[in-house]
Amino acid sequence: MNKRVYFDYSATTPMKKEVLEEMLPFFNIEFGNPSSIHSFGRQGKSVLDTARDKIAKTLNAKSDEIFFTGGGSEADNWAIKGVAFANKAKGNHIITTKIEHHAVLHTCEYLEKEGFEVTYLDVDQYGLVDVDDVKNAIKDNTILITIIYANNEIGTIQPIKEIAQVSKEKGVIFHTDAVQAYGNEIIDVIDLSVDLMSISAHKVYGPKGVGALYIKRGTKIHQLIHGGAQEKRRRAGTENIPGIVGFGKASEMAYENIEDHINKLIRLRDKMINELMEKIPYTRLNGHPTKRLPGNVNLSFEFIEGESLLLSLDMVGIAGSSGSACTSGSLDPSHVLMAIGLSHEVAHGSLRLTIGDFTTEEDVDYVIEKLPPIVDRLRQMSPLYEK
Amino acid sequence: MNKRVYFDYSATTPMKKEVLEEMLPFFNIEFGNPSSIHSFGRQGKSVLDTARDKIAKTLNAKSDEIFFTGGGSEADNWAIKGVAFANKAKGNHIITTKIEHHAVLHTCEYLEKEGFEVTYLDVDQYGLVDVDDVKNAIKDNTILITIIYANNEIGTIQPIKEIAQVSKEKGVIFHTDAVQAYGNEIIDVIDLSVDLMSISAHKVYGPKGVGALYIKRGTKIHQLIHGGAQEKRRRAGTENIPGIVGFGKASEMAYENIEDHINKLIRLRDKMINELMEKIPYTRLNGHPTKRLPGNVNLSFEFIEGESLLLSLDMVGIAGSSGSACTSGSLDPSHVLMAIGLSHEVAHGSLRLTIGDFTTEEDVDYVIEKLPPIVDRLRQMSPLYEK
Amino acid sequence: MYSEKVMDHFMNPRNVGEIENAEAVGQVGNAKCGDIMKMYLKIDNDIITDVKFKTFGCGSAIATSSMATEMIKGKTVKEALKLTNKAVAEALDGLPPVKMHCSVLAEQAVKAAIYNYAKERNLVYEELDGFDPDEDHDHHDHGEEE
Amino acid sequence: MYSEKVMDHFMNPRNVGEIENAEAVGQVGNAKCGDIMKMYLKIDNDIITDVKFKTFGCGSAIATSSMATEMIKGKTVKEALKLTNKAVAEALDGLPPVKMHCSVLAEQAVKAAIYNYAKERNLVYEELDGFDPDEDHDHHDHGEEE
Ligand SMILES: Cc1ncc(COP(=O)(O)O)c(C=O)c1O
Ligand SMILES: Cc1ncc(COP(=O)(O)O)c(C=O)c1O
Ligand code: FES
Ligand code: FES
Repeated sequence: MNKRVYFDYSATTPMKKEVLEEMLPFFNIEFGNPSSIHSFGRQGKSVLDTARDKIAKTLNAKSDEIFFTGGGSEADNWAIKGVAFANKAKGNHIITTKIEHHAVLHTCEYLEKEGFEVTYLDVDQYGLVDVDDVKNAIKDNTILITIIYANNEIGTIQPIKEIAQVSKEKGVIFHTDAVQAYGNEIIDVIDLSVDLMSISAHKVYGPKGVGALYIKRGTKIHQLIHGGAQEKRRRAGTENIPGIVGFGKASEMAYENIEDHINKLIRLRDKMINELMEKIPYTRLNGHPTKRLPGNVNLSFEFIEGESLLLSLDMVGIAGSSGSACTSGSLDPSHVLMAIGLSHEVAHGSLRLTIGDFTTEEDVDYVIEKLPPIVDRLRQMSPLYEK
Repeated sequence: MNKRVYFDYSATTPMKKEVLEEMLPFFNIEFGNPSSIHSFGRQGKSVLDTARDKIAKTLNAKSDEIFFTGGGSEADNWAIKGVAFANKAKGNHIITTKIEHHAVLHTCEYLEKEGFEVTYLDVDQYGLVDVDDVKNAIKDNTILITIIYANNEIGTIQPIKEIAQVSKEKGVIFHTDAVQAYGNEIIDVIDLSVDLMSISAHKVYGPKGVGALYIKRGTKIHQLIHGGAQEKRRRAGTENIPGIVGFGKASEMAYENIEDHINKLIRLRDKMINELMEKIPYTRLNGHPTKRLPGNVNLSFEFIEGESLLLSLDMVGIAGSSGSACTSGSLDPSHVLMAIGLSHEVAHGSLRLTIGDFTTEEDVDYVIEKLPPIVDRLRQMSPLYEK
Repeated sequence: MYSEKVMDHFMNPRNVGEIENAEAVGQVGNAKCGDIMKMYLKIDNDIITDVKFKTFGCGSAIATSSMATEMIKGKTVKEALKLTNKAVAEALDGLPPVKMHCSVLAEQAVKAAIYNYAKERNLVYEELDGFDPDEDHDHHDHGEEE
Repeated sequence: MYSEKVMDHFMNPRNVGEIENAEAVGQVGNAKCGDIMKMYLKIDNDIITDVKFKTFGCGSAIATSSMATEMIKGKTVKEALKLTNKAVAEALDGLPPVKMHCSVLAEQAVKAAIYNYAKERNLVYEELDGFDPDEDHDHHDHGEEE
């Protein structure tokens, strides 16, 4: 394979070289445990605080409201289980949607087995939650609302501010999984008025295995990982200093020129959507046309199946992802595509191509050139396709 | 400060350069998400499996019994909460000791608040658990025994095999926190017959923020972090590939010449213990004289307090740690030192110096030279000391 | 993840297409599950003289269809019925464990075509005892997401 | 973590020692909590002409003892009683928040010595109103471990 173009930034991003450079000294030179008193450890402490400050700044949060975790999934689990168990005397009802990431969905399903009651809200054809549905779902025993900020598959961005407002009015704790939105949206936790927010470093050109949970002061939540007194006693474990330093740097860089980043991605995204839809018949755009992540392209090509599409793309060096069950060997296609009303057949033929900072116009042109004949070839093989 | 010698290997270790080298390509070249189908991701998958194999081999475990986590604390939390919640229909009683790491202790205390009953076993003056005490503590509703393999403060190594045997006879699940033992003991999970074992990379010259839980096939345990299907659906979150690769390499290296490593450390340890005890009156060795971690020196110097000792050592470039409350600003000195029967005063004057792979004979001699006058100087200032 | 042979049969599938007036036509799987395999057999004097397929499904489904058609071409009907999914997978130098069920699909498609052929002609093949063309092939559950 | 001044007073503490037949001797803290501070004041005509201390405690406890002795030397008893832990901490260019309570110990030690002095002599200082030499200084709870 000669050319390799990466269109899977929503899955994970390559680390920026500036991020790696900042991390390097902390692996084996300034390696001390920040809980230690000696000079090897003291350095660790202040760099942790610097990273925390940087991230807090990007969210307009206070530094002491940012808690580092081992990734976005841990942050989601912590937020949801932590609030559920800490508030169970008050109630046992949780509201979420049908299009959450599995880190939220499976956590909610687990809590159902542990005696909690969960409402999974429907979304419309674009993947949007109706604020009135949220309002109507709130009951006396509702303790938590958790709604994904921007969907990882179809890219739809929810009216988080309006939902948080409803939540606040009813005195219910509100969490949002902002793993995809972070670095791709301007986020202000004060303006939004959210109580909890999950983010993850590897989606913003930082290291894998590091995330954070924003916890607004005063939010009642249990720990998920008990032990040492790290993270102000709220998340135990020797701090992953290089990882946290990298996350700090990556966050800072992500928000330095966020408008430029967003504008560039939107332009490439819309070019790709428009040209591919023009060139390939029987194609549908999944997600909202404008309320969507700047780098998200999600298309369904009728009559073909996602894995064979991905494989074919991989053969010409294009890396994408799909909502097809066959990708994963599971029976059902993506729960998100089902929730926006796609038939199984159409859902199986979906393709997600996500754009990021290293994507060039040339890369986009390459996809626009290569994809149509691939779709056509697979359609020719399909028993469902009648020319 | 000119000379800097590190005697805090039990807190954390510097990463070996071979480990860093193996990790580097995975930050921004082979950075794909291993769950992806394309070539950026596929590479990730096989390196994960290689790392898993390497670690399994060091424990005589099967590869599919090793599950990566975000550190030792997460592994402990997972083991304990996971077994507790998964087996609560069977019983609610857990047995542990008074000298566990906080990741175990605080998790058990949390479970007490959630309706579980926990027995905290005493230890003898050396920090050893009595196997008969374990046997006698087992009740009909006992579902889990969790006992630290080698203590992080005083280094005492427990008769894990005997305890696991008792556990097995009674059909109780057995977990051991082997975070300190790993890389410093020859460990064979089959021979020991343990069900669950926690380990952590940064204690064996690997990266921070990566750990693993060994889960024997068939062990009934819930997930701690729900979400994606990573780690055979048992621990969600995009895999920290560089970290896991580093952990694999570090584990392999740790066990390549484990006997040499152990012998070298024991020799330096015993030299340090013997000479310091000879030179400094009113000194006591904490922990067992022989059943102890090869690199652990833990001494109490009467009449002085730990933080001032650490600070003084830091001034001459020696990095150690202490079980004194004043180190941390907390009221009570280390629960471990209390459990082996030290008075508060003596516990406050304890010093832990831990030796590792980069420690030289010269470093040890340096400590033997510098420590006695420091202790003497502080004693001269102490109102408790009568010459 | 896939062997070179699988990739070859996926990228250059043999015998794609339809056969008009084929003696035997069979279809298995369903689009809901993400895979449909349709096979056309030209049978002349008990000999399979031509085969074609159309497949909606993953790479492994396409490769196993292609391989299966090659393996039965020129064989007698009885011989074709002996084709197992394992043999197809082996001929492709193996399949990943989660993808073994796609090869079952190929075995079933051949059987389904011959089942229809036999039914129309009132022929009985003991190899088809207990074969139900509408039975779902097994599906593993291995979802990952990012 | 500590300022240079704290480290200076910790490494080169002023006025360490005991004063035989000191007019005022006070001890606060207890070994259980990890800190004891003992102060000896030589008082001549209401003037503190000499001060010495002995401390069992953390670096900050030693540094604040040292600074406190310097600050009250040559002062009148009344002036010494005005010494606050804040003033001591400030004179040391600040202390980490978790270590502020160690400076409280230094203030208390001075007060305890003068309290004993006053008691023996039946003197009354309004600055000592409500002062209880046996009261524990406050302790924060910030344990970390590795
Ligand atoms: C015995 C023991 N258990 C658990 C841990 C926690 O491991 P980690 O710091 O990787 O979370 C440590 C060290 O911190 C330890 O020494
Ligand atoms: C929306 C969303 N939430 C949560 C996660 C989980 O984050 P992580 O992989 O860091 O655990 C992801 C990505 O994996 C995501 O896209
Ligand atoms: S046909 Fe469904 S996974 Fe291959
Ligand atoms: S004297 Fe206790 S912490 Fe300073």
